[in-house]
Amino acid sequence: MADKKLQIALYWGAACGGCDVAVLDTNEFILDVAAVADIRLWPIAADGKYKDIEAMADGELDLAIFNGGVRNSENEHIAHLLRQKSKLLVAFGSCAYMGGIPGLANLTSREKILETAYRRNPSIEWGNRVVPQPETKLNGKELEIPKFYRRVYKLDQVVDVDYYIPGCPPQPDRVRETLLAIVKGELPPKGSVVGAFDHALCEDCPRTKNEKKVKKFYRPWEIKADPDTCLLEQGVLCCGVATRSGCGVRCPTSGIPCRGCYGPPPGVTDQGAKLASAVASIVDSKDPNEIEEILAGLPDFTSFAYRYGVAASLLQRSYRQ
Amino acid sequence: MAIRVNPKLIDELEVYGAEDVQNCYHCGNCSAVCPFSKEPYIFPRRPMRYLQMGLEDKLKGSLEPWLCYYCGQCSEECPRGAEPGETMMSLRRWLTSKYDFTGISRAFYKSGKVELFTVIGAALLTALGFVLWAVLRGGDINSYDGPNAFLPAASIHIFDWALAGVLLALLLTNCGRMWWFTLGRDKQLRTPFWLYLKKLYLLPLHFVTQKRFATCERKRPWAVHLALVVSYLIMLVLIMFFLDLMWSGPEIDWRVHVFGYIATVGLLGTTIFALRARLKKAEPLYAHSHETDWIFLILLIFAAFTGILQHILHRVGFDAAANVTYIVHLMGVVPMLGLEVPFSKWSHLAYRPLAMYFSAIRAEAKERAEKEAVEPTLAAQPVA
Amino acid sequence: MEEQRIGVYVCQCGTNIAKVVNCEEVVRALSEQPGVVVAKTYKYMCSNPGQEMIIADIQEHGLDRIVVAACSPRMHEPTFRKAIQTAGLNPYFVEMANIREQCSWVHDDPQVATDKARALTFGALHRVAKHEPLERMSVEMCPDVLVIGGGVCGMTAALELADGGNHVYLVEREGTLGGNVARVDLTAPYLDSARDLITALVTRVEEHKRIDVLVHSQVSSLEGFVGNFTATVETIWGDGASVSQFRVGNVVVATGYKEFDASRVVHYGYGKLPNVITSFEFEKMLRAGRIQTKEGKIPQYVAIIHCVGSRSKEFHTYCSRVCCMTALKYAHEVKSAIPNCYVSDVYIDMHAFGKGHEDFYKRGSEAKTLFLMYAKNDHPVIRKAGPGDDCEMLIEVNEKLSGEQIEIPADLVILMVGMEAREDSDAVARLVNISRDKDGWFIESHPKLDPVATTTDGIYIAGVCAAPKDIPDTVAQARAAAGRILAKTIRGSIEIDAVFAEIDEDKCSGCRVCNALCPYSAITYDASKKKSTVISAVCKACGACVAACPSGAIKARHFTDSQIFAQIEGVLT
Amino acid sequence: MSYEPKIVGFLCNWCSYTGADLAGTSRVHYAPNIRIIRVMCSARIDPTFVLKALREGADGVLICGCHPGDCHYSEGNYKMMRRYPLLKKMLTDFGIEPARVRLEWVSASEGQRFAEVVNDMTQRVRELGPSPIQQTLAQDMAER
Repeated sequence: MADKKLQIALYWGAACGGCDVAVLDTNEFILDVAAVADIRLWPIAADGKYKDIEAMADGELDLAIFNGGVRNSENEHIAHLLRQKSKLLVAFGSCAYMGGIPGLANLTSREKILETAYRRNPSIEWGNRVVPQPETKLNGKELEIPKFYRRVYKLDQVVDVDYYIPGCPPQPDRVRETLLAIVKGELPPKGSVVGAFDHALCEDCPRTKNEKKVKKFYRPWEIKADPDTCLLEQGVLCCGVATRSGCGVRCPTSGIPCRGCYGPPPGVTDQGAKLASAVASIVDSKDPNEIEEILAGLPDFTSFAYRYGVAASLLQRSYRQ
Repeated sequence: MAIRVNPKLIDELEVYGAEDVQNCYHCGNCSAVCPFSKEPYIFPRRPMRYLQMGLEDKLKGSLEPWLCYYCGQCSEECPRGAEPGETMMSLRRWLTSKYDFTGISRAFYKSGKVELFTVIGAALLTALGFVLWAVLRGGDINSYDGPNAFLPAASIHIFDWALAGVLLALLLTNCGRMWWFTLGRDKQLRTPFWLYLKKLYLLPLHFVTQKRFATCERKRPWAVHLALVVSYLIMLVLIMFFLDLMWSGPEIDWRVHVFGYIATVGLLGTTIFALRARLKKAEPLYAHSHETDWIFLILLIFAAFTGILQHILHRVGFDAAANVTYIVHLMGVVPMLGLEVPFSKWSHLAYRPLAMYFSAIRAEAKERAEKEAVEPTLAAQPVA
Repeated sequence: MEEQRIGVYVCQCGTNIAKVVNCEEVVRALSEQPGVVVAKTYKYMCSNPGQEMIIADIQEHGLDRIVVAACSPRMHEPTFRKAIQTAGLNPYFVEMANIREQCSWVHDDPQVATDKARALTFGALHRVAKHEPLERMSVEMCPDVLVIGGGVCGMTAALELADGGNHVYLVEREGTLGGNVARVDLTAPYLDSARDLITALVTRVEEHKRIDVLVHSQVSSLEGFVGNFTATVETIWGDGASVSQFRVGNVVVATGYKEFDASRVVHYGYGKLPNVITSFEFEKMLRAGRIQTKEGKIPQYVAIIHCVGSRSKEFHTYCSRVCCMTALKYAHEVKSAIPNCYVSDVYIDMHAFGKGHEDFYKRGSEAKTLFLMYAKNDHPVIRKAGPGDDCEMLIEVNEKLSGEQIEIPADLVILMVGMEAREDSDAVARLVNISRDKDGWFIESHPKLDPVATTTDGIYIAGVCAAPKDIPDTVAQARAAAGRILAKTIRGSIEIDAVFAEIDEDKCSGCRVCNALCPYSAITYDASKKKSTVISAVCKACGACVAACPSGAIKARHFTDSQIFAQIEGVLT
Repeated sequence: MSYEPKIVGFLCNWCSYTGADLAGTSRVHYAPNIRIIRVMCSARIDPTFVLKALREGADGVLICGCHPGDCHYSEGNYKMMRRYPLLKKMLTDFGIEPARVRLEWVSASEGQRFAEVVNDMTQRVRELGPSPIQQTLAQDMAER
């Protein structure tokens, strides 16, 4: 392996590009990577055509890093392609791992998304408000664009995934460590979450924790939270309790509640449901009406608790007719 | 305005026979079993409460004690042995003493000895008076009737009427006071005169028939009481109006004979029955006997017995003995009528029917007042 | 994982199950499932032949897990656990499907019932596959006992325990033993002397070689769990203080009560009218042997007002239970001391529930105590009488039994002050990890079936600290608590059920969501490690913390997520 | 065959499960659609269980615990009482009729009531129709 350069592909599915930036944020390390590896595909940074990948032999790639969820047929096509051509496929970042922010769209429907994006959005200025179709006839020719799926999938709902690196985006340090481990062949068991810890965020959070009893919930801007005390016990919904650590406690140390981007800690099946269970359990009331009142202080709880994890949740999507 | 509680009243009532009223804890069983207790006259519980608390004015204005015939069911049902029946009885005694303005009644009830000595005194005075009078006017001890009669019927008749007049005056005064306590002084109660007329029929009705008493579950006390009342009435009528017919020899009118014997049998029968029952404490009604009860009963039996005895003696020809017996008879009758009717137990023959009469008036007056109070509000209701 | 070898046994329960459920069909469906080695149906699985059949199959076929589809597990789970244990399996490797109480007895369509029985048995099958072997634990039980409070209750409990052979530390805050009863003259309804009662107790307690009495002392901390508490007691001697520490296995809390502060009820004029006094002040008079007004006069009218601070919306809604009889006792004592005195007893209801109480009430009536009833929230008002009155004060009250607005003459008014939780009850509750109700009384484990135990193992409550009660009830509770402790300490150790929650220290993030959820305070937080731990001896396995643990660090033994998930999958196949 | 809903019941051991057993011993018949899963206390019921049951094909989920104030573990049921509104809110956001999930207090002595609750729940879920979850997920897969 030492004499042969690693063959690497990076790809983005339904993503914001932040993950690619995170890779670049490893700074000079990326040059070390470049020294030991050939980057065969990286749409955001390097040239490379799908057909080059298609032309590869199966398993020719050593590592494919896929960020972003699977939103359309193109995403899925490349996911299959990379799976086929690569020895290792890594779901990189929260979107590939859990569906991520784009996965929030699963709480609505494809029709509504298209309606909003192409017809109702106030910034739409062109006249005919056409909703793009997968197949269009133009001047007698058939044009195809990728099919926009009914929902977002996380990567492993589409293809077999070897490793997961959570984070929105994954922390550059974790990325470096992970890539090094892969280069050195120090690989954890298949299916592992790498670049993160096996405990929840609170363990690394410097804020002081006390017994929790909450009489009122606040949005972050509604309260001047004590900087040294656990946000949740001050009534600010912080997802840290039900979120895997690994990010370096970036948000809570900056006074912002954790948003849960690293996904659930091991042993938790459904991040949002678990967060609901924990948060509701510490409500300090035995009166059904008061409980309702206190919980009303958590508007849009579902989107908050599943900010990154709708596609990865037990229910995966909305079933509204 | 708050009414002052008088914890001492209950002690005062003890001499009238209310010995167990403090035991009452107001479960209300007594009022529930009583066939007479209904709005607005709830008893025995309410008067018992007034008594416990010493609300003298409330008690004085109560008609409830007179509405009770002492069947004794309340006392049997009482879980605490508070003797509600006896309490009502003692309240009647107490009320009698309150209606009486002379204070004699009070003295009698407070002490059996006083009554006894007064009765004996009156008896002796009676004897002395009649004997003196007979002797002075030269009456023949051996002559029972006719012009030389030891005690001529016509004179006795006059005496009867005189005595009746005095008694009636006393009794009516007391009845007037009863009216004042129970109806007259109640400023809130509006009792138009026609209401008194409308209910007037109740007086003779209850007096003669005792029909309320018949409502009690136990019928025997009512029968006995009715027999006594009827006998007494017959005797009263005979004496007051037909005394002279009762007097002389074999030519006595047969009707007087028949009624006289019936009344005598009735009086003797009922009083002996009552005496036996009181001795044996046969029924709740007879279980507690106040001194006044004994004196009254004994006087009644005495009068009835001596009355029939002098008649028999005269009929069999022992006129001298008949005359002596007659004096003895008067020694019983005069205190019995002169003392018992206005001042003691026998006064209830007036108070009870009066109470029923008053209670009916009061109830209707109250009902009318309530109706009047309700009607304007009804009229003020908005029409939907 | 090694291939599992599961045996499935479908009970017919005579015809109880079989007449509705087609047991053969259930067996057939189950026998086709992976992992199922044996599937059988039998007339009575719980009978000896039934159990022996399972035992024989385990040995013959090497079964490692058993499903019994039969009656409710509440009925026969222990039976089958024992049976498979006899066969050498861990007792927790059996799971029951309730196809009698929750199937054959409530449905009559054979097809539907059979389908449901199959689904329930599938649930059990999936679940049992996830079962783990569990072992029961044994914890040492220290026989020594800490009794907090040196009143009648504490002393009785201490004596009972010490007589039973246990060493007792009796901690009393005041300088002397006796508590509130030591302030009382006679006791109702038999009019025994409270002084004699207390003297006898104190003498025995002080002379008992197995009782350490610590007066002027307070428990400052109690650490550990049932059988293994460490108590720290601070004792104050004049201006000095000392601290002692000892190990105890159980604790009896007998901290009693304090009397209601009568000055809080303004319309009684307590503190303003000199001859309005509280029941405890009157007890003092009785103990001194002289009933008189502040001016030294013998009262002609004495009034007693009940429910001062009790049974009212403003103060306490509960009944203090002893005041009615105490008031009757006062009536009695007044009448015997001053025969011509009139006693009015102003009450809401007469609560004469106990032995001898109704008779005592009747005796009060017979002695002409004037009982006057007021409505719960329509209190009497006391004012000074005028110069023309033959009394000092007048009590105005809306008397319920007569319906009259009355005024009662009084020279001396005794306020029957109720019982109140002590102001330190909150601190005591926190100290021993028990809870208080809305009135501040300590909460028992079960109000009817377990009145002296608490939700914290090893902590017992007795006497008035749990709710107002009289001396006989208090003594009964003290002895009950002592009896409970003696029964537990006699074995020297306690066995702990294998089913409890446990925290995976590696996964615990120390977020402390679980800490306040445990009703038994079984969860402790180690501040240095920043981890929470479940004291398994204290845990009762409700699973509240498990469901709430947001990092999935707490496992409910025998009710794990994966077991329940498996059962869900099973019943829905 | 007409649609018969599948209902998963999570019942606390001390009150509701015993209540369900009592319905059995009293022979109170009720709809057969419920599949009961025993937990020690309603406080053990994680909203995840409910989602899991729905995901696995349940058309409704019934949660039963001791009446408030009567919990065997003194306050466990209050924890479920607190989780329930949030769970319903989440279900609504996921487009699932909240009526598919129901929390009821059933004591050990309320066998009759348990039967009534199950009958009522079954009827309501029957009216709601089959849960859309499995079918929708299958349609999603078919589209790809």
